[in-house]
Amino acid sequence: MAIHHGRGFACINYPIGMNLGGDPSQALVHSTPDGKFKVTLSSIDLGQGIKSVGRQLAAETLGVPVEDVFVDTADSDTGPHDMGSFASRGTHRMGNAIIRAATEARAQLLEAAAEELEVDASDLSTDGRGNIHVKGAPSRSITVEATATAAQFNQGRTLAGRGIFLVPLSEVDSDTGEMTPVSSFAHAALVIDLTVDDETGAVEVQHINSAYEVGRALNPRLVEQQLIGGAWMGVSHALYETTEPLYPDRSHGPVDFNHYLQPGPGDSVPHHISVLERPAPDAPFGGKGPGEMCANPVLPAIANAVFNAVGVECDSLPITPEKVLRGIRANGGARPQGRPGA
Amino acid sequence: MLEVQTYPTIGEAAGAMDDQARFLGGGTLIMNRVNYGDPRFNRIVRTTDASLAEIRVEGERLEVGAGVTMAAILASRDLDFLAPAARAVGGPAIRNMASVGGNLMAPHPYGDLAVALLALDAVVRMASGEELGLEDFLARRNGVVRSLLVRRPRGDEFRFRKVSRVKPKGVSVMSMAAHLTRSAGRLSGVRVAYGAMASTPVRVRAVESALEGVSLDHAGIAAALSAATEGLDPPDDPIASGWYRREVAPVHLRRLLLGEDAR
Amino acid sequence: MKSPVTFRLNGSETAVFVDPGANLLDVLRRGCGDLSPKYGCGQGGCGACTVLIDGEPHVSCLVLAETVAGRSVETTGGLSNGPDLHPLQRAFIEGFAAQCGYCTPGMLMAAKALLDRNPNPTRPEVEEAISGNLCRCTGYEPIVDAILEAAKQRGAA
Amino acid sequence: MHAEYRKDLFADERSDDFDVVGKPVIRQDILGHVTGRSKFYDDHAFDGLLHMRCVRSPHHRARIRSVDSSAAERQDGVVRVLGGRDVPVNTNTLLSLINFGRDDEPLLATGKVGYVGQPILAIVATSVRAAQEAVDAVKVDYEELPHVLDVEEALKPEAPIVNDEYPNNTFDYFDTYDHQKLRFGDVETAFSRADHVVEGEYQMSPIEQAPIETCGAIAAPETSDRITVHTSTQALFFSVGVTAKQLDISSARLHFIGGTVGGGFGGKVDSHHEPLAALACLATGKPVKYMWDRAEEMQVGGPRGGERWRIKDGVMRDGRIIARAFTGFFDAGAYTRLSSYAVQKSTGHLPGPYSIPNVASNVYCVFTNRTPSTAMRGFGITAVDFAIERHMDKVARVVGMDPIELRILNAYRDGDMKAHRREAKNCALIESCQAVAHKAGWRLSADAARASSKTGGGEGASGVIPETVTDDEGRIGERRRSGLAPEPFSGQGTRGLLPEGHSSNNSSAFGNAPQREDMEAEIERLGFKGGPGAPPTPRGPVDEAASGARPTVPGETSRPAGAGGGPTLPAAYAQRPAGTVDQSIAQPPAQEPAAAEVESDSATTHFQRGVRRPGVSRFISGSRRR
Repeated sequence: MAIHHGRGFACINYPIGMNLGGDPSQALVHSTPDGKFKVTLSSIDLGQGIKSVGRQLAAETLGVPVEDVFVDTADSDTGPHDMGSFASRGTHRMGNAIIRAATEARAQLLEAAAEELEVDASDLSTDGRGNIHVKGAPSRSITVEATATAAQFNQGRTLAGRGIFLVPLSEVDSDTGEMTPVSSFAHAALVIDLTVDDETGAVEVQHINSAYEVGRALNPRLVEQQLIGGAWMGVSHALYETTEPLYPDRSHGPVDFNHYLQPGPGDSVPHHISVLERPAPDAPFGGKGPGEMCANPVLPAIANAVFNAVGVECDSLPITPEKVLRGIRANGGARPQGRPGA
Repeated sequence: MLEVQTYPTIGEAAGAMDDQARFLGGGTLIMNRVNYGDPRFNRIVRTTDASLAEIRVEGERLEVGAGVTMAAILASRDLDFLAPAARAVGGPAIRNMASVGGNLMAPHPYGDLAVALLALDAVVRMASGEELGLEDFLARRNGVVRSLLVRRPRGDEFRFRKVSRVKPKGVSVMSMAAHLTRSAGRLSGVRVAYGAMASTPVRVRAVESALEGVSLDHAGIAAALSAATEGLDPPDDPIASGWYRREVAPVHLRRLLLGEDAR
Repeated sequence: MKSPVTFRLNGSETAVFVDPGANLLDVLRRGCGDLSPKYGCGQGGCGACTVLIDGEPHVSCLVLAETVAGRSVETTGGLSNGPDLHPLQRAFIEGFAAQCGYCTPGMLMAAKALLDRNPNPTRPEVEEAISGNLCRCTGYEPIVDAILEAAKQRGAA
Repeated sequence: MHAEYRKDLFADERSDDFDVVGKPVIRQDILGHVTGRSKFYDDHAFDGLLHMRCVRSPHHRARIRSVDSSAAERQDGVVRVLGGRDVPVNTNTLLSLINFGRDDEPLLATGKVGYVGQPILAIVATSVRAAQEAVDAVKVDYEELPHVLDVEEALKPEAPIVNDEYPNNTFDYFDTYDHQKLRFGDVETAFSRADHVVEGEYQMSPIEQAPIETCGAIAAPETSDRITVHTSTQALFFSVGVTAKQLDISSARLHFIGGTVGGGFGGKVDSHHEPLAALACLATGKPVKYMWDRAEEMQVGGPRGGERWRIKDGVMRDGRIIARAFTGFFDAGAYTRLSSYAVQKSTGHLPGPYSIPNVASNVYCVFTNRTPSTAMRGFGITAVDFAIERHMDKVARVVGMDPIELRILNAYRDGDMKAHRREAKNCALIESCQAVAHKAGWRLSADAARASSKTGGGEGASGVIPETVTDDEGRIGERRRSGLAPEPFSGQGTRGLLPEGHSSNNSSAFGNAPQREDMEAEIERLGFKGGPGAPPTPRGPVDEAASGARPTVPGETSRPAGAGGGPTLPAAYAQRPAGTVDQSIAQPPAQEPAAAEVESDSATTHFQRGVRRPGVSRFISGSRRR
């Protein structure tokens, strides 16, 4: 009996937004008479946090406190059209639409404030705490609340904005595959440390070290949620999950969570993350969606680490103990490859 | 439509059973089927008989009511030897519901506690008062169980191990229990049982006889390991294939017998 | 035929009529209007419907509703005291321990059962306590951290 | 556990001076989640709610001789039994909303079934149990038919026809080919010149998205002759559009509410629950819920499809990959759903984040008699990334190189020409590799540690579209007619040659996106600093500096005459720091043009996206495609 340590690497890039574009998102922003802003969308929050990120993007763009902004989604009577929450397009497409809607609303906010302060709107700035002031003269200021009230009741002006973001549709060439698939890529590189029990084929992931390049972490905690949870799902895909254990044979398909295997809380793996930020020119504040790509490098990195540990090629997912054990048997025993990068 | 019948005593409940009825214990097996509209039954029979939840000392034996839950076993000092098996069943919520009686009825790959009870030569006391060996009961699995009768093993004679891919709660790749009784320093009258290696928990007689009269070390158990799956045709399921179960059974049997670290 | 069942729900006396074979989850949600426990499988496999019965966690989808007669049922709907959040709720908020939020009510009840019995759990004890509760979003780590943090906060209070 | 933020990297391209962006703001929805008050679709109570269960096929493929639901209809609690003939527009394909592909999937099967679990009838009853008992009482007489479950079996000429709309068992691309092609350079010639050829096959498993909340919808009558639909959809307007189309109803009568969803992971895009629940609501005038149980979620819900990938690399002994060919098979199951799209998405992703001068791929969307597969986290990419990164390790072993250094050597850099004929920009693969190596204590050579995404790319051959060999293998129906299974890159089929050149379209999305002038962002407030990361001026011409150096003119790439002697090393490769550079790794010489040369303007005039049927959707698109 022996437990073998293995180390494996993989790196990936991930296309952000619907392939080939042609997927618009719209956003509407408007102010209440007391200077609170509503962002109205048709995005879906599946847990990835578009309500929260959208709120931050709107607040930053408007220049108002985040607690004065609320995102309302998704009601087809009030929210304008959006393609949906998939293809890592939520932050990128909807984020851009929100920025545009908030930019328009901000321009009106500053116009309204300019009228009250009797200055030119281009001389005004926001402090992010609910005030609008003359650049270089913070004492000449008016609150966002007073501005909104004046706009509504004195000036007869809306503080509202419309935003749409549409990446133009790319065609595909039938003979060469020429296309403009997407406009930006997120990146990841990952090192997995694991052990393999050469008597049972059982694989235990010990550590994940990762570097994820996300353009900009618009909310670092939400990014971490995705990266930690996504890497967990990557481990799950690599070692556990299948709806058809004997694929392409359809028998023995699981119908409950006892038979559809996923790692439990006792299988949690310490995950050490570095976040890199190279802002994408067309992304909101440069941020690329981290939610989909985070699982992808884990699958090959685990397979590569299993090979490193015992010399078994695991080219078919999931890497069950049975597949590892069969590989060890076929090789006449474990064949440790030695620690890479040492 | 479904009908629920509740009786004050286990005897009356047993009398109400037929092939269109299911006896509801902790609910973990039957309510699942109810929720999925299982057309094979249209009646649920249950009892409020408090004696089913009792754990009593009866001479040399402990009587464990069929309604005693896994959580109640874990809370009982008298049944501490069953704690590893009881803890192997489900998560905390399931253990608050799942009962001893239900575990005997649980289909593959469930029934980890029954594996332990089988190795401990437990006796099933039916609602009628009739007693029969657990092995005989598992072969037929009919009737309503009142309680289990089990003797406390001595010292470190009893071993239980569950092999699962998900931690800390997961379904069995296999579970194994061994009652390693000794005579003059050598194993004698050993009982070994497996779960998830057949359609029900089973005793492994080939292993038991190979352990007769040997010492509990690598050399002594070699023959037993060779016979680890003799007479068994382990099932395929989404957790593992029969091939895999057969291949790793000797490894886990050795780890169980010699007390090696679990993986 | 429906039958009446009386029990305490989050401390209040409650009476409902239940269908034969109805599970507690359906009765809480449809009969009592407490939508905090969630349906995830109806098989007892996900823990999204976890509630406490007499202080102990149960998967309510597998509880025959009439068996809670005279007992006390607690759900996440009753976890906070008005605007005053339970330490677990605060820890889940501050620890970013929820994403889609669907497993959260069940997870909180499993955690509450643990902390009520064991105010200073170890990490493995927390993992064990939530082992019947699946989360597909977080990878569990932030949830375990939040429960440990709540225990710490409660000890400090 | 908190991440480490490498603010030192790309600091010259980024301003971090914000009030809200980049801050760990508490989630807007979290209080609802921890109090159990967040309203998921099933958290809306209706008096008299009806429930729906489906009669489902027990066979992989069968003809339905007859359906007898008379006993079911008489059962207690049964309100309505719906079949395919009750659905105004029963057949649909999800991507008809973007005008891609033919309508091929019935909402409720009539006449035949193509997979185990396919719905035939939808029964509406006063309780789940009553609906389930009625399902059990329906008698369906099936004639079982031969079926096919393996993607490559399905491609055999004699394979049973899975999907009548696509009798070739593959999705039709451009009304021309039975697969999506990618051709960049000349892989065959490069293979013959490579020091090593490394091949591998990789198999992805079908995977369930497994959101804890199962898919579903509740449709209820609204006061103003409309229907309110509470839904778990991931794409609100896809679901609106599909419902409007299949029920032949104005979208003005549909009020869809969602947005708070208990996990999706791609499994809630298919939009089958909304039209069925809305149909039942229209038919009964009552609120109706259609919610999958967990068993349906796992075996009837579309999974991540099984994908099979083959990779063949031509590698020089120093680790430079000079050619890479892919053959990919997407297991679509019985109907298209989104697999046709995934094939094109994966094609645009090839050959992974590497600059390889010769790339070719044939990717098939294959129909088999299994549950139709659909989107999942990483859709179209996860499986091929698994294949590529497994393969990279094999290449590293063959050439005896550190796996990370091999990646850095071949990594794409700003300005490199990608196989889909657009320049790479905003690259960060090298830095990601370096960062994780540092973190994990994985030692890299000094050259690998010094490499940068920002330098060395796009120069010489690596910034140019190479002369490209094309072919017309795999025309639709060819396999059935010829009796031959596909054999990609066999050299058969009419071959053509496209000249070397520059990308015809290098504009970034930002540069020419059709946002109107009054809907522009204020770039200066978005946190970009100078350097290659800065976005171009809105609506202005593309800043060439922003997308890396322009490639040199094609004539500068020297082309050797003989096959034996290696060509002169292009300058760009010399600037790539990692590894020792072999002198024989550049562009292979072009092959003589074949007889039938493809017209030189084909790259711009032959663009199209698969099968087009303008106007099939009453909603959303129709006119989006030309």
